[in-house]
Amino acid sequence: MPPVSQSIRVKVLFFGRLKEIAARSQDSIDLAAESNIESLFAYYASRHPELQQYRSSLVASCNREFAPWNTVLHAGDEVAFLPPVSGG
Amino acid sequence: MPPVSQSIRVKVLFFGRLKEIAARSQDSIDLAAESNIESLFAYYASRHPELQQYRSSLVASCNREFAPWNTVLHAGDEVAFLPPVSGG
Amino acid sequence: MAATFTDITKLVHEPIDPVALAAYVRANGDGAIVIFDGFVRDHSKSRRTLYLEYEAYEPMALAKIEEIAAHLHEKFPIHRLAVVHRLGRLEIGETSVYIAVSAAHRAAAFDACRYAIDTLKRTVPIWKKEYFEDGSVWADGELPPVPSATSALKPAS
Amino acid sequence: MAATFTDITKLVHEPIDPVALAAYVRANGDGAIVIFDGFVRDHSKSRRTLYLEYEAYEPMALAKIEEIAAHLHEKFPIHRLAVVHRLGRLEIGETSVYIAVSAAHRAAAFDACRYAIDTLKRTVPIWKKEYFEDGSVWADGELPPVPSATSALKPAS
Repeated sequence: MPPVSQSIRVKVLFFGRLKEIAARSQDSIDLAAESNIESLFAYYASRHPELQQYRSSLVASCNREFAPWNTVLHAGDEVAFLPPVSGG
Repeated sequence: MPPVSQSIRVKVLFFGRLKEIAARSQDSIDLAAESNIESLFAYYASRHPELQQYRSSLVASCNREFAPWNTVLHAGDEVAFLPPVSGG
Repeated sequence: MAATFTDITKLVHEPIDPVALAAYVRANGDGAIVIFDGFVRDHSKSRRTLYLEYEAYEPMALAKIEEIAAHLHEKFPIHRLAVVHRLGRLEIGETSVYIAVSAAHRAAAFDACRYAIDTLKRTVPIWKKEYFEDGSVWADGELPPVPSATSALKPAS
Repeated sequence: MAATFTDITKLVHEPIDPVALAAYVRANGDGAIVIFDGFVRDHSKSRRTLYLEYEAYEPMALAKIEEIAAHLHEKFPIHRLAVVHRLGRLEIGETSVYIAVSAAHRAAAFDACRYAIDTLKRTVPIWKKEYFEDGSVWADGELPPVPSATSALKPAS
């Protein structure tokens, strides 16, 4: 396995109540290469513990497509955490 | 069985192509008591033979309700012969 | 089983005003309106249509439309209903039938609106004549269901 | 499999104009339009609603609406489609979502319109916050389906 050689920068968006809990609508963050969406969420949950309770009722997107939690991130990706949708 | 003692007068309406074939939209006719819708239609078919070919693709109404062909008529009834409906 | 006295059920001989009807069925307690707008196509079975003429057995047609409205309220949790059919000569693109249904939730509004137009086309005594460049024809239609002979026999008078 | 370039798919921050959208989807080759108009109810679970606020992940929401439109053309023989969702603050009675579908025949228009609103409510990243006299809540919603972990793993870069 090659050593982790560099960090990647991704853009992160929060919507609905997540935006209120994280007290921000977007962020830009440097992650270790090979980080995935799950570990990115864990980072924010460690800073805003209330987020953790919503983990099971969220979905994530990567580059504007719904994405599973184990999606590995790459530099420049745009990740969003999305509560249950209620448009209409 | 009591003898037929009197005639009854009914109103008859024609719609769609039936109106064109019968060359009238309505008629008033005296029938033997106990006449039914079938015999009323037979009377008009005898006068306008082209009507007969539509017999199987018609319905009748009596007093503005769909009615079976063997419905016995009474004085003052309003009978209509209705081609397949095509509203909408 | 809402009362139906607020419904609009009409046969008209002039153009239908969809904006007024949609506004009529809309109320602040609702959340959804479903509308069906049927209008005159410019062709029929590949022939170019010039215009249409609709005729009706008016009192019976109106009674049948009112029956549909009453039945919709029994069957679906809807609020208000407008069912209007136009008669006479209609030009291409003009609305022949307009149905608007309001409800608290969309499923009932969709179900009721569709049931209304399906039932209207099958049971309301209205007829359409299509005019083409080389003549006219009565449109194919559907034969309404009629109560069976036995059950509808009238008692002897 | 009609082209979708004539569809209207929009997120707007101002009132929706239903008359213009209904007129847009209407064409003389069609015979039917089905419309869904969703608007702000004056209550939610027995509480009196003051107003709503809608927010969206706008670029993704618009892409998802466009996906729905493209999918409708694949799935149903429809002609034109308008799907418009409003964002921001909406007062009671104002339209939040308007969907109009034209088709030669009504079944396709009904099926497509219903499929559109059902899919929109389940998959488009839009959120509604309800304001009451004594506070506000994010509305209950639906969790969109997400591709399974295995199939969506990206190849190593």
